[in-house]
Amino acid sequence: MSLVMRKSPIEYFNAAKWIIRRECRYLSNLPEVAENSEVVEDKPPKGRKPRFLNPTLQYRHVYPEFLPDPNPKFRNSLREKLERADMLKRRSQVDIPEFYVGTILAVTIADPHAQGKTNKFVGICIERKGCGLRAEFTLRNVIDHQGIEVRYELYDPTIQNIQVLRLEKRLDDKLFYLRDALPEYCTFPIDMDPEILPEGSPVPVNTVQVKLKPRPWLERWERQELKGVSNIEEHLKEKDRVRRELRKTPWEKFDLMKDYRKTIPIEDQTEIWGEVYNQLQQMRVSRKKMSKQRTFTAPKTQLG
Amino acid sequence: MLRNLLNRFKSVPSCGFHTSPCLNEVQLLTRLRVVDNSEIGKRAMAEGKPPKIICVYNKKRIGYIGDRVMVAIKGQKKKGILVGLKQTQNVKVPKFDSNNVVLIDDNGTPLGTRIHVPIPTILRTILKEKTHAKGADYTKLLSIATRFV
Amino acid sequence: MNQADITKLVSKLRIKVPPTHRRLRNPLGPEGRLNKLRKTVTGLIKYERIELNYNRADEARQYAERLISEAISHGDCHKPTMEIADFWLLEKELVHKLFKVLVPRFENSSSAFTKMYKAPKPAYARAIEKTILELKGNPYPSLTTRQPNNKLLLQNVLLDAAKYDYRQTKYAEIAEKMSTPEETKNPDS
Amino acid sequence: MASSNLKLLCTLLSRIRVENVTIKRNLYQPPKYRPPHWYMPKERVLTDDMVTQDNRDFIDEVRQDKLNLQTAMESPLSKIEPQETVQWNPTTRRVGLIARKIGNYPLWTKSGKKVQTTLLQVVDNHVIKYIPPEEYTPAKDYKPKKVGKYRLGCMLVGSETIDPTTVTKDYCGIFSSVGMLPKRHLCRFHVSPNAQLPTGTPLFATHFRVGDYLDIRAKTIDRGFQGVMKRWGFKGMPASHGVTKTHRRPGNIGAGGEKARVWPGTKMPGHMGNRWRILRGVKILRINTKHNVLWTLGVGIPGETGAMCYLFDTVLPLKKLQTPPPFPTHPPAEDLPLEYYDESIHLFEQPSITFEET
Repeated sequence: MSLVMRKSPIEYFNAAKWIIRRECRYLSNLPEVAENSEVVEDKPPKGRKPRFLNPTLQYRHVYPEFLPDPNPKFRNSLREKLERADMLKRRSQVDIPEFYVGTILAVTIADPHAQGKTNKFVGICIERKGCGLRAEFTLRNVIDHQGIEVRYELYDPTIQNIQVLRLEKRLDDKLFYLRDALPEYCTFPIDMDPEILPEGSPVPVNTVQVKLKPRPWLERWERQELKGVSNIEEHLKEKDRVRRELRKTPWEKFDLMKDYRKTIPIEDQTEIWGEVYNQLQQMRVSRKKMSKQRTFTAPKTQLG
Repeated sequence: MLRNLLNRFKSVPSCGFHTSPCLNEVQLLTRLRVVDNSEIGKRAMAEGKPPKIICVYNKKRIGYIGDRVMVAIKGQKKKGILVGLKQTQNVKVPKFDSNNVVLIDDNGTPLGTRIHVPIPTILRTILKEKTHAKGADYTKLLSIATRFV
Repeated sequence: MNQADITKLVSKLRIKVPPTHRRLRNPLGPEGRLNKLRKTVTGLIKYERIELNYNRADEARQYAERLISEAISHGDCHKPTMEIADFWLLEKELVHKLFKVLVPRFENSSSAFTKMYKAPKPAYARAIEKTILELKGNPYPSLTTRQPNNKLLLQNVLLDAAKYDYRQTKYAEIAEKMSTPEETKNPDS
Repeated sequence: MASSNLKLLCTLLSRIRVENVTIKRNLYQPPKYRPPHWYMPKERVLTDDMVTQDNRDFIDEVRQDKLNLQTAMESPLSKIEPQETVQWNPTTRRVGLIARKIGNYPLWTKSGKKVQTTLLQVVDNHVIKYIPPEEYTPAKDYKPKKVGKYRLGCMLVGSETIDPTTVTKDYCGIFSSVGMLPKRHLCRFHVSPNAQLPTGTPLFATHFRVGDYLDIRAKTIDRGFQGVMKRWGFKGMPASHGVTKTHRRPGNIGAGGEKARVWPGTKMPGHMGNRWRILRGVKILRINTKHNVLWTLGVGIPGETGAMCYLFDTVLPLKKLQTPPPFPTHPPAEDLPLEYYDESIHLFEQPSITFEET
């Protein structure tokens, strides 16, 4: 499948490399079987109103930056509208693909420090934050045994290309614990090849649990209820466990207004998605067509 | 046991310490990692005695990327250039897991012949700006770099 | 600018929500604040009309609205919603009331589920602002007096006359407009 | 003898007249707030008038009709021949606009640099009245000049039409005397007599051009009563090392000896914000003609999102207008491009930036 994507014949060698690497892959690189846990979540339980089933609401996972900041101090309908229009304009120029925290990406930017050159960085997305044109994401990789993180702005016009190398999710929303994990969990080759998921399949969830290095840590991971860490208890002392118990806030999940102030209500969201849904859908379809064309035309150019 | 401890702690009101993350600033007496293959740097790192900063050559006395520093390494004074920081960086500037330094002499010539970790490309601009016609030429450092990110 | 939380979906409240919560000073901190509000929300669901201080009423009102809207949107077979109801309603028979009585009552309403009135203050006393908080559709008599027949009040009589004049001039203008194009048309034809 | 003397004394005393009585007063008199002479109180206590629903609808209908009339009204500028308008010269001062701050978002320059911008929306601005310099007496002038000495006239501009029933009759009178509906915000701008505009002229964001500089006057965010650390940026005192109960206090506020008092102007705790401040020399980067939105460089414009600000041509000598702007204002036009961009700004619909080798 990846062979079809080739552009130059030299890269046949790379493809062979990829196939070999596939056999002896790192633990973290193993894509898990697509879990159907999401499907269960989406199933409407009894008594749910049909407006919850609005399919456009699912776009909030794919394009979270289209939702504005819920803080009413910063909200203004006209500004949000203009901002969304600008975002769509930028999206029409560069393909910003669907990706999540845990997805492995390759970002190519025009390098202002070396004129006429581009700079490519491959890494796992450990964070997505900000909304509107300020949306940012952070990539992490270990190159030459040196952990490196780079923060990018999603709508920065110097970005030439964003390529998804492996589309998957992880168990947590933020993967900052990879900084304290063993380096093999976030080591990805720079010349990694894209893995293409079959059409229409759900985004797989990588259930790998990383191993942390012994303390000292950068943060108190034990207090954060992380699912993607396996050996956190090994490094804890009795003192830490006690402190963790003390710091727990079990009432917080019942604080209904706290949740409310952090989210955009359904009514507002349907309005927003109704505005951008058609254009986003069109862009998706045209991109798909383009990529299909490329797959057919690319080998011909090689021959000629 | 745990419950006893819990009860004991619960009676004491928690003290309001700040738990904000540290800034990871490079300042006086910060330990650095030498990333070139100079003899002195290799030996210092191998012995587990990484160099300490004894002076940062800028007005703020806090080292930022591309700044010149003086380090104490194996009982000697050497100059170096910061080529990677732990501190939170600007957009598109890489943040490293360690504070990296490349040792140079007074003319800006690196002591080693190879840098074995990636170097941020922003250094190309920063070092060019720092280099003056008659002063030290820091851009020699860029020529021994193996990889830019 | 922070990203909105996308893991949860909530319906919009029909009341005005201030940007930040009130602290409702309590030695136990946020936990104690919620415990305080739990009592008020339970009382509101139980008695359907209560009188209390303004700050606490306004805060409890938001939580009560959210509780009912969660109950309406998820129903009683949704486990997290059930847990939330269990937390907020201290008397467990009220959980049944929430799902069996209040949900059918408010399911098709398009306005807020609660109503808040200013209560009269005692004269010649330094008193905190008191309010009356009630669920809509409660069995008690209404707190506001019904609008009397005020058609014969002076302002209404005058306005009626003005309305008559205004309409007359408007009709006259329209009639004029209707007639003028015909006149202009006739010479053309 | 004694009685006659007494009588004389009485007559003398009765002749004494009291003149030139000087009453001792405090020498310092705080300046009285004198509102401008066109000012009228606006807020009104809203009462339930017990008007029937039928009549309420009637009032709404009349208001709607009036609003429709005003929106349909043609700009008085279109009647004036272009030859009649006076030429602009660098000493003239044009009218300003009332805008609403609607938020911030970044734009990128063509060199790939991110710049933060503030969005200002110009909502429904109309010229209400022009007071020529002969009649205009500014309120704040503590050395009143003779009437007629002023070089600049005063132009009243209003924004955002509101329901006339919600404001006082006096406030409505300012507008109804010139045949307009009342506006939520009313503001005066000093203008040169040749830049005057007829009443009812609508003002748009195209009054300014991209690349020009503005002065923006607005009220800063109201932060309430604040301590010295927040209000004046004092350092406070250490958290530990034996410091007790003085972590955020100002410390010493004066010396002893002859100066044994607190000097006027000492930085102390107090009310912070909610003051009129002018940010000068703000560049316009982008203009949207459909929604009348201006993108201005920087985030330093006073006030929070939704605050009103007054925009006018800058008075900074190096950033003043060099070429003639739309004068006296930009006339309403249909066939304007949707957006104007400054030449340094990268358009989102343009392809990504690449850095060519030089």
